[in-house]
Amino acid sequence: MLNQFMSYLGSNVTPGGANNQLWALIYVLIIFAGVSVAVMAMNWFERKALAHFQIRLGPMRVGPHGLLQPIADALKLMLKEDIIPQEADQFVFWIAPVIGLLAAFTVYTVIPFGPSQAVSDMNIGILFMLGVSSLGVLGIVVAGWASNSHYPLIGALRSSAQMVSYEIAMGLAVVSAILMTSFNASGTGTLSMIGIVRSQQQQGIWFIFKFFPLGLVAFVNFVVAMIAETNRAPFDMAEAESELTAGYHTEYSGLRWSLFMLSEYAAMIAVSSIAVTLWLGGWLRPFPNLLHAPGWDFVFSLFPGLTFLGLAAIAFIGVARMPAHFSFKIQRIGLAAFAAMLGFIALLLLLIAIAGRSSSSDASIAARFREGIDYVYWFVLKVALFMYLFIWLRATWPRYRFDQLMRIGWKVLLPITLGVLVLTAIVGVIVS
Amino acid sequence: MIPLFIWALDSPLQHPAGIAAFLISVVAPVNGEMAPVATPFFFYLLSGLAVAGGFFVVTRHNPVHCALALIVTLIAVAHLYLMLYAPFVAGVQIIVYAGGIMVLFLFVIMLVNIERASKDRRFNRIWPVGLAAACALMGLFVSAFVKGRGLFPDRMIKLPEASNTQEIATALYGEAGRMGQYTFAFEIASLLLLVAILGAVIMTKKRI
Amino acid sequence: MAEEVKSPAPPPPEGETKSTAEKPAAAAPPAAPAKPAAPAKPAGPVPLPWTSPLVEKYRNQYGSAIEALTYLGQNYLNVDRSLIPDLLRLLRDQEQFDYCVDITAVHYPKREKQFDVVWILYSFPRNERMRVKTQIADGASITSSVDIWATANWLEREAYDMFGIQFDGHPDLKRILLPDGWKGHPLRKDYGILQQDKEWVQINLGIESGQ
Amino acid sequence: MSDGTVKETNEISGQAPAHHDQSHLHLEAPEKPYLDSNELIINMGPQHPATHGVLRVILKLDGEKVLGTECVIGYLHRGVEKIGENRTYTMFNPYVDRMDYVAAVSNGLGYCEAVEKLMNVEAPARAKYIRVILTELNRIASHQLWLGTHALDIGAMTPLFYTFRDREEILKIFEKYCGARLTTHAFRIGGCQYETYAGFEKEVKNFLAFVAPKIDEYEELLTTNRIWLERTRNVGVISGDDCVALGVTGPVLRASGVKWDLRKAQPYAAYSEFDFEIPTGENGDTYDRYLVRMAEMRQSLRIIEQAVNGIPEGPIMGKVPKVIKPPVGEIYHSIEAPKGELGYFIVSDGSTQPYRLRVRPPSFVNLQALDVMVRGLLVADVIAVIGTLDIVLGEVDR
Repeated sequence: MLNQFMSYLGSNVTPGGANNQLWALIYVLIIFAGVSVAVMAMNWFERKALAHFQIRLGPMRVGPHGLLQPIADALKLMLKEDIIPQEADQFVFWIAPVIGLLAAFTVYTVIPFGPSQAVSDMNIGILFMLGVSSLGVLGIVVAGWASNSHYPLIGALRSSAQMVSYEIAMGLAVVSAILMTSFNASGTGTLSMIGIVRSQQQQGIWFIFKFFPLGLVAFVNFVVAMIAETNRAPFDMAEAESELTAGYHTEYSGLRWSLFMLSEYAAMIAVSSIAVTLWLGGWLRPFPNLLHAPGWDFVFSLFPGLTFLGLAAIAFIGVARMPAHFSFKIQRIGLAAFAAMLGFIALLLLLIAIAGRSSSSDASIAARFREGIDYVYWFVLKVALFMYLFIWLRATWPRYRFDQLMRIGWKVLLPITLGVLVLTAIVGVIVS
Repeated sequence: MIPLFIWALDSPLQHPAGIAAFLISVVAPVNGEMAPVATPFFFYLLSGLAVAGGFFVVTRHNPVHCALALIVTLIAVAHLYLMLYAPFVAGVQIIVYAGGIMVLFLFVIMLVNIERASKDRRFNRIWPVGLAAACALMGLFVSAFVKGRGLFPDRMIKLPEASNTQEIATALYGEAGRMGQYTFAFEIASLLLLVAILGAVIMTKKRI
Repeated sequence: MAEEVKSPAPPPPEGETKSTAEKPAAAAPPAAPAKPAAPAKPAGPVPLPWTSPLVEKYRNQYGSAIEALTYLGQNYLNVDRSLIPDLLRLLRDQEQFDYCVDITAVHYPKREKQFDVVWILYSFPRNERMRVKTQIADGASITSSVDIWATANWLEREAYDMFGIQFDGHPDLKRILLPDGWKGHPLRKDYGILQQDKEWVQINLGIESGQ
Repeated sequence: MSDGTVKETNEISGQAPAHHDQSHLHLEAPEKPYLDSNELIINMGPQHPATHGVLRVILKLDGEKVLGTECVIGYLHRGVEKIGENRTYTMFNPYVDRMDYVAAVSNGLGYCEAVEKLMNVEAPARAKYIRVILTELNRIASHQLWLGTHALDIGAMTPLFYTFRDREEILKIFEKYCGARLTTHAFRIGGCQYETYAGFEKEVKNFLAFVAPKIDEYEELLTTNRIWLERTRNVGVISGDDCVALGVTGPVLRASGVKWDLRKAQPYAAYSEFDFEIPTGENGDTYDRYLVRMAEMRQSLRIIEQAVNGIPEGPIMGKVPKVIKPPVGEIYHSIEAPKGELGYFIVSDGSTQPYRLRVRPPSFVNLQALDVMVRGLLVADVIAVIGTLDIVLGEVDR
């Protein structure tokens, strides 16, 4: 077993590719835990960011600056009474959130956080992602139906129509990105997620800038479709609270409801990961081909540490700005500890970066570690920007009406993505 | 859902395996060769799921339950494709059937009056006809099973899975200016679908 | 005493002199015991006859069934119940009173014709307000004006809800503010609040009294 | 009235039986096909996030298309008119604040002026100016609250917080003036009870300077926002003639192109002395109503500015006896409340209590137009139209 580990660590492939079930399981567990934590962090960040958009403070009571709020929420939801309406279809009501959650989490098996930082590198990776994420709608539809209530039913109907329509635009946008992978020497493209990023590396360009503005248009279309696909504002028809109270999950409460929330946020992160992988170079740092001297590698590898250092500094400023009242003492200590933790992580990352640099020529453990951190850092950073985009849109825009949503999907996005696909093919053939 | 979960843990590149496969592989020494693990086990598991799903489709009174059972069947079949080293077909099966068509099915089922449909008797007078058809189909399958390899000798070759997608593309579209084996049929099918789409639009739209 | 003038007994179709002669006899006796202090009050403004081309026109048409008065600069017509739909329609069509501001009622339990029904009208082109009033007895009905002003729908429903006045030809005359099973019409003067309250509490809460 | 208008009116009223017939709310298809598509009957409210209180709307839907509506109201009925008959004129004064509780000052103004008119007295000039300032401030506050909730109904969360932040400044002025923020009871019959506090004028002027850019800020978020335009344009269209026939008043009427404002048409308080415009719309859709209300806020700022600059010195209470005892008679007086024409019809029998006190609530009458406005639209539009009517259930139900 140890041999397996070592052989895998020595290899340059994913655990799936290395035929290493144990390592794959560990990866899956890491990803599950990581995504759950990310969802909690996202929850906190969304509430805080939204609050500051809206000139309020957001959660401030549970922990310093509400840092423990997601944990408190999760506890509350777990302890809440779980109500199943008497008229509901018990079995389907029970299984609906599970379907949504499974679909949302299964997608993560093919998301490449780095060239070997993925559970597996399927050769139909992107197809698998689209397929599994399209199963997520089943959870919503079935939940709305099983509630046996009018608002959830309308929410479910809206949701199914919306997802089926936007999936087409989304798929076509994805196809145009896949098409771009094939404009290389061998002339064959790839459906593998890792292969797509590698192809961007080889061609020396993120696909968002390829055949400007074709890549950009496809990317924008994909982003619109992905917001619709995840039922987020301004396309949050399925759970429009001012119209349908809570849409498809009106009748849900407690843990089951929190599963829906979990899967919604997990799906948001998943689709953002697709966008990052397909158009924004996945794990690649900016300018990997232009600035590729070892010196530049070192400079860019300092970013993770510096980011954490910045966060720690913000937290320390927060400590300093806390009121000097004695009732804030515990909060103060807590925030200071949090800041110290962030600072410690920052130091660790910086140390690794420096250690990895000194022996960057050979494949020492430190260098491999540094590389892995870099990959994951750039990937997560790009995804985090998308998360901010989601929040920003939610804070700024009103909600579309259902017919307008469908009109945009069918009459705007679909023709544009089709056109982009055809143009990409033509331009690609002419250029290559 | 179980097959999905298994798939989550697995790398279809080498073999469709999951928790069970993992347990087996921990117990048994892994040989260097990339051989599928516990193939019969998963084959029977998936086949059983597919058959059970099909059984529920025809027996459940509630149309939504039927649809859910059908989804289980479709996913199980997708996994069978995977075991046959046809990942592209499996992916398309899930996207198109489980993710697209079944959602539309559910959409329609929700719009209609389920109360009445579920009260009707499932097995009405034409059940002998159905039984006869099922028996005939069964006979066909049995004969194919008995004749076995003799029927499809050239299809038992193990194809390289990694290039599965490319081979489908070659068969459909051809390569280097040469028409593929099924290009014509493929184009005809897409034309038919286009006509069907237009027809559906015209039939539903009151004013164009 | 101004009340007789304000809410006179309905004048008979012919003979205005007769109606004015009857007025004190008809309305004063019930009103007197209610407010014995009323005659001693300092003299406030009293309603004066209202003269205008509009009034002349309709007085010529309908004679003494119309009584036009003005009080504190606000004009109103006291009309016989039988004129109601026609006169309102004429007011809208010929005199441009195109906006029905309000329809309400006043209850005078001591009178023979217990209810004043009041239409408050406004004319956008003339920038002028007027009121039309008529008297009806308890249980008597009056023609609905929903097909003259669509707004009358809810206003009449409210008058029905609160006073129990029947509007003939109303498309859906049912209670609007109170629950369907409510007993009585609360804005009538003889409606006992406490009694109703007690009854509801006893039935619904099973206790003696909510007070 | 021209023939065309008459016909139009008849057409509306001709529809009325169908609207309010109970039977239309039942599924009437005599023979259902085997798999019929359901007509949903949805009960929106009384507890629903977007019905602004306890309005209950029964929607009959074909898919999401609205085939008909029926409003069920009265959940907040408190018998204000009956209370009025059992309280003295003075005692009843605070009760009117509880009707349209977001525009309590307007309610008080209408009531006080109606009783004053009935008693044939007049408030002094300074009191009238104070009344105008506070009423217009309240109009801005009411419109701000409307804007925030309306935007929230359409899905824009953020304007709500902006408007509430700025409305707070108005409430602070109210609080300093009379001690209450919402149900102010600011005016008395015959004038005002309280003299303005020290620095009142300065604070009001500061507020004017503060809020003008804020109104621009709201407009920046919404006026040219594409989604906002799509959600509000051509939604809930009602023509001017329909408005008149349905008795709809206030910004809804003006957005349909009828230039009518009681402050101009029949000026009360000190409104005849100020220079301001009546903003109107053209299409009578939700977007025009939004624009009209935004413009009204700016006009209110103009009025307040003139009033603060020209506020005269003098007494604030007219010659009113200690015991309010109007002579026998009846009066109807109405003012332009933020929601429309707010009228008081008071019958006095010469005693200290009104013999009959009728309130003509603008929200109640405006709400009647909901059915006409939402037919054929989608569920989401019903929410937008309820929002754009700017109803307050306290006033609808009284």
